[in-house]
Amino acid sequence: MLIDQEVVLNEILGSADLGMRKLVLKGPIAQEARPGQFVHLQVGPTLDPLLRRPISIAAIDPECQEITLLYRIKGKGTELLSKAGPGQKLNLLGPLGKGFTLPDKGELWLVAGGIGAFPLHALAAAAKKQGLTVRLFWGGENRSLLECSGLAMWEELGLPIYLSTLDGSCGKKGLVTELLQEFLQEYRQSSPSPAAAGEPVLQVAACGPPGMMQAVTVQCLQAGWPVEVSLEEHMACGLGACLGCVVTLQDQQGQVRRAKVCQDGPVFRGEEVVWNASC
Amino acid sequence: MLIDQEVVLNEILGSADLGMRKLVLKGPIAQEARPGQFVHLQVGPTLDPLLRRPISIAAIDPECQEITLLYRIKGKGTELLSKAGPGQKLNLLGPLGKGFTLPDKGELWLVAGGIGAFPLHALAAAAKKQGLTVRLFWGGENRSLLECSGLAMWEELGLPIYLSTLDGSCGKKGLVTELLQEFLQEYRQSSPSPAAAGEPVLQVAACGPPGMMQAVTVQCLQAGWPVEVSLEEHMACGLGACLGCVVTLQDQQGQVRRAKVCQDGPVFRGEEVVWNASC
Amino acid sequence: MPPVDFRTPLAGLNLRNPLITCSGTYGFGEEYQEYCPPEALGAITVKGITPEPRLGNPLPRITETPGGMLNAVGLENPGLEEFLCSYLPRLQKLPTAVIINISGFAVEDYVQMARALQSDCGLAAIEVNISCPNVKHGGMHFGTDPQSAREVIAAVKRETDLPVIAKLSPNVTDIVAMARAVESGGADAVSLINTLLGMSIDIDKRRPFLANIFGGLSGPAIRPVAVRMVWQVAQAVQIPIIGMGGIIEWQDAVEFMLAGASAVSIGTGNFVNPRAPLTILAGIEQYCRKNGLASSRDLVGLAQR
Amino acid sequence: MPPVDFRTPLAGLNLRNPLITCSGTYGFGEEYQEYCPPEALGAITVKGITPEPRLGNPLPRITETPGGMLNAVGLENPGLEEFLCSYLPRLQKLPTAVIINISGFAVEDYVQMARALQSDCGLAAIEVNISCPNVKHGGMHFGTDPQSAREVIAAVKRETDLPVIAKLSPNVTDIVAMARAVESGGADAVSLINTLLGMSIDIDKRRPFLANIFGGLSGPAIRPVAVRMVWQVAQAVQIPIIGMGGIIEWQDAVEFMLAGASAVSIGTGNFVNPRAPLTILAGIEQYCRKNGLASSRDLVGLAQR
Ligand SMILES: Cc1cc2nc3c(=O)[nH]c(=O)nc-3n(C[C@H](O)[C@H](O)[C@H](O)COP(=O)(O)OP(=O)(O)OC[C@H]3O[C@@H](n4cnc5c(N)ncnc54)[C@H](O)[C@@H]3O)c2cc1C
Ligand SMILES: Cc1cc2nc3c(=O)[nH]c(=O)nc-3n(C[C@H](O)[C@H](O)[C@H](O)COP(=O)(O)OP(=O)(O)OC[C@H]3O[C@@H](n4cnc5c(N)ncnc54)[C@H](O)[C@@H]3O)c2cc1C
Ligand SMILES: Cc1cc2nc3c(=O)[nH]c(=O)nc-3n(C[C@H](O)[C@H](O)[C@H](O)COP(=O)(O)O)c2cc1C
Ligand SMILES: Cc1cc2nc3c(=O)[nH]c(=O)nc-3n(C[C@H](O)[C@H](O)[C@H](O)COP(=O)(O)O)c2cc1C
Ligand code: FES
Ligand code: FES
Repeated sequence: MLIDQEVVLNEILGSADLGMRKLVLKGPIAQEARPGQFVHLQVGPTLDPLLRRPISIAAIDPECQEITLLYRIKGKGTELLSKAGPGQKLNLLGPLGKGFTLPDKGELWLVAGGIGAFPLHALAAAAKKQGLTVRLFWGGENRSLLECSGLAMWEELGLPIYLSTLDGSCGKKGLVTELLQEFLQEYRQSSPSPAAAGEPVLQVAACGPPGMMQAVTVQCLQAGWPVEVSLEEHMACGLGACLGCVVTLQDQQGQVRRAKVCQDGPVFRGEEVVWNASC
Repeated sequence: MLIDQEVVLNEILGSADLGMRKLVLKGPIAQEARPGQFVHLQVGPTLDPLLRRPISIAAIDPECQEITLLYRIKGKGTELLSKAGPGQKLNLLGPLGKGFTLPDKGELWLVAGGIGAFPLHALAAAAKKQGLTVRLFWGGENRSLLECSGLAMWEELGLPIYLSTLDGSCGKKGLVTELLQEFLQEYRQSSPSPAAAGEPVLQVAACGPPGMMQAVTVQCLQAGWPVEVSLEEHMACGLGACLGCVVTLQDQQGQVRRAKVCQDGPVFRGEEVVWNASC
Repeated sequence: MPPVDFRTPLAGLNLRNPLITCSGTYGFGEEYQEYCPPEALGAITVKGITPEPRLGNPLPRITETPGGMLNAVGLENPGLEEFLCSYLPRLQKLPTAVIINISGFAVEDYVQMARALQSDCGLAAIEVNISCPNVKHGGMHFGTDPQSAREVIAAVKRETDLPVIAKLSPNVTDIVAMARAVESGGADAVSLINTLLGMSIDIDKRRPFLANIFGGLSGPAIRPVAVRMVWQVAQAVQIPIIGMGGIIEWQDAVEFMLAGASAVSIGTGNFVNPRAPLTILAGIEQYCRKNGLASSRDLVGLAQR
Repeated sequence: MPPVDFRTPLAGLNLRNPLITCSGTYGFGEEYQEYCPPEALGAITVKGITPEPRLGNPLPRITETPGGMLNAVGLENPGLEEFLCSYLPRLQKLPTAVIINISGFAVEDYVQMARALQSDCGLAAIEVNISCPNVKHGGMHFGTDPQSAREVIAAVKRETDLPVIAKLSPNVTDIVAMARAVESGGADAVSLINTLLGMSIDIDKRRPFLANIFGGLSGPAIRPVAVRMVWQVAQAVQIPIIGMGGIIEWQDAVEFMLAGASAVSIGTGNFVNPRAPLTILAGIEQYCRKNGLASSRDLVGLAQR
């Protein structure tokens, strides 16, 4: 839908210097939104910036008619967005895109790189509600980045969280993919092989830098578990009309085609994505 | 100077529907400003609108370091300006231009058309301080326009105010120039002729629509009193560099030349202005 | 007060109203269904079609600029055959005029497509894009040389019985010469303007922002150039003008019509406000009312008089 | 850490730094004294001078557009003689390179002015404006026809021993051809770009906003076109480029230098922020530091490699 929704709060997340913000908006979009979808936001009243800004939906509360967006101030658009105070109306287009697929049973592992955790938060909440076993593997530069990216919100969900940081300031020192690898091996021993188990008992959803998502995809495919990734591209229309946000996909036959991140995504099956496509 | 000054208040003047605003700014410009000068305001943080907006200084309070601007919401620039709340900083360039000349004795008559009263208010206050006899002749469409354009502020100055409105809703029904004409004739009888009095005992300052200022100029010149007018033109630089705001002047010999409203004005001697210049 | 008459005769078509959507900004008519359905518009123009399917340019393809945006989509499209099989059937059902936009890299490309596009296939008109600046090779020169522009249009006219609209590039010294050329080539109307060729550089990566280096500049930033070209061309040719370039608000559309455009087309504006064309139509109605004009046709070229 | 080396050799001049002000936007060097004094700049360019004094166009002369502005000042200036008598003496005293910008409506105009402008008169260079689009008659065509552009530049070169900078119009199909033409005509440098020809209409008055109808579009709106032209020309000519067109922030200036501009010139940016050139210089210094570049010269054309 295209609608003005009221800002409930737009506050600093963690310490100010990292420029992370939590934005809660009230309105009917909360009824429709599904995990992995995003909204296309008009950040200001003038022609500068001209285009809308896509932001993932990090939490959905249909009862209170509230959606929560977590964002990092990157440039002038998000800078302007951070100035929007409670009571002010923002024009939203959404919810847009196809979200994550929510398995009806089994385990769901979430793998996040940095602020890639934002869209996964809504998925985690939904999966818990569904009674799935959910784990979060989350890697970042250091403790403060994770803390400022909503770690507290995750802890509220009360699910197992495994952290890694490059500087070891919290969790395991190193990459989140290393963390994931250990657990995948462990899991392989402890539980039925993908082959044995008819339908997959474990699914993975990842969001983060492209390189990280590619690595996670490879890991999961090797282990035999299905993986979904949430992609980012520069967007104009958000509706599949401008072809600005395409990603290159290939089918089993290696036949390549374009898909639109805004409309066909932002969530795709890891194996169909052609990472760093040359064309 | 070029400086960020804090908004003390930015409130509706009179009834909201006329879109008149009173903006008080705190800062050192109050020390330098003289009646008739203006400031060139950055109305927003982005590139839209791109250019600054010129607004006259309507009141100067060096003690409190405050200047007061009165403005009418005309388009997107002033619309955006009206959103600036107390505490917010606005970037100002000014005070700019040459103000009105303040006679050291005698009478000063102010003739205003509509919101042309804005710049005259600062002049009236200074002239009263100087001990001059000051009168205001103010014409507008109707009562509500005058009330919403700061009539109350004028009354605080406690000087004789003569109003005219097109619909007769307050003061004399008709044009302010008709009002002025009566007083000029009266004054002629009651007081020494301009010729007799060595230096002029009466000076006139006018601001309003060009046609009105032209008429006032003619009236005063016929009566033999010096008159100053405050002009408006679209401005880019405000400093005399872009030549966007020129006015055509002519000397006694009828020799025409251009002058810059921003730098050489906005106040000019009525007789030197070439009204509706063809070139 | 009677409703404002929006009917817009244009190049033999009878449009419901003067609002059109720009090629490449409104997809194939389905994408905006929820916000601004094709039925509400005078016409829609589909994404540029080429003889063969194209994957288009690598990413990034778009970036924002002050008051505008750059795009280098590179004519990604399903190709003519696929368009006719998979897209046209649904488009035919629309109660709105559908304009196909065709692009090519040789006169033969245009001719081949024109041959397959006739009035019986359910399309309203062919917009010939001789100006899409995004494709590195060719394309550009048709749009910048009057003689070849004339030839392409004439060749297309020979092959089809559909009205032919020539879409001109603003990246020329003399837009009037281009307009006269396509008029003499038989064009039934001109679309003004396509994007200005531009680029921007990512100062962190220290390389061009777009993978294609160059892109087409669109949006409000280019409106003064577009209005100027509509004004100049309106004085020079007899055929109607479809005005486009940075129309966001209804005031912008009125500006184009006062300059001489018989219809206006919304492009980047759709991205800013998916309902833009409807908002603009309502605004034009208000404006006509306020100014006592019975028809939006009365606006056309009014500022020229 | 040593300070960043800003020295900028250009067309035989040795500029203190790569910051210049655009003709017509910085007056005659006095207007901005309080905010951005000439002494702080690499060079200043004065308002366009013609052989005879000109009153310029009627009002309104300027209007705002999205991310830009239109101007139709019409070359108001005191004329060459008055400039030499009343303005030059003070300009000569400035410790900064002063570039005179000359405009004409016939080759003779340029020749006549060039003859009076020699290195002994205290000016640093002549910028030949063959492109000011504001003057209804003539002017335009020098800037849009390579052959006549070449002739004007060659004629000026013959008459003066001052470095000659050719200022090109962006209103052309092929900016590279224009740049090559003036290079072959002997130009020591090129300035890119002048304003794009545009217009806007006052929908309340239903007539063109500017008294001159057409005006020159400047400001951030045109930056993508300017950067593109600098990029193209940098690949085609040997002479240095002065980049201009919508530079407001230091990032914009860096963008031009990365594209291939040896120096940058600030125009409309002065109106937005009277201290813009100083702010930009500081920003460039930061950027060089951050990227470990010893000199601002190292930025030139970096994105081309
Ligand atoms: C589907 C999707 C979901 C997203 N979810 C989130 C989120 O939940 N939280 C969050 O902080 N960010 C999210 N982003 C990234 C966010 O859209 C950008 O950070 C934001 O648009 C930057 O705008 P800006 O004006 O501040 O930065 P600028 O760099 O000034 O933006 C300039 C232009 O580039 C575009 N742009 C810049 N970075 C990105 C990017 N990474 N992805 C897409 N476009 C970009 C902007 O939209 C704008 O058009 C998401 C992006 C996508 C595509
Ligand atoms: C010396 C001077 C003093 C002024 N003092 C006052 C004052 O005290 N109170 C007040 O309400 N207004 C004053 N004005 C007029 C005020 O500057 C304009 O109303 C304002 O710029 C309109 O901006 P906008 O974006 O709201 O309107 P828009 O019409 O959207 O503005 C578009 C462009 O036109 C320019 N413009 C529009 N109208 C005018 C105008 N009348 N004069 C100059 N430029 C204009 C704007 O600056 C802008 O560049 C003064 C103008 C001048 C030149
Ligand atoms: C993303 C995008 C894709 C475009 N694709 C095409 C195209 O395929 N064919 C064409 O003739 N014009 C194309 N254009 C140009 C537009 O149709 C239009 O002429 C131009 O954008 C100016 O209008 P605007 O400023 O309102 O967008 C495209 C423009 C954009 C922004
Ligand atoms: C008000 C104004 C006056 C100008 N006068 C001249 C001029 O006299 N001669 C000239 O060569 N260019 C003139 N220009 C063009 C500028 O020098 C510059 O090339 C152009 O504005 C692009 O730069 P900008 O976008 O930074 O302003 C003028 C521009 C403006 C805005
Ligand atoms: S943003 Fe336009 S197609 Fe995805
Ligand atoms: S506004 Fe630039 S000269 Fe007056």
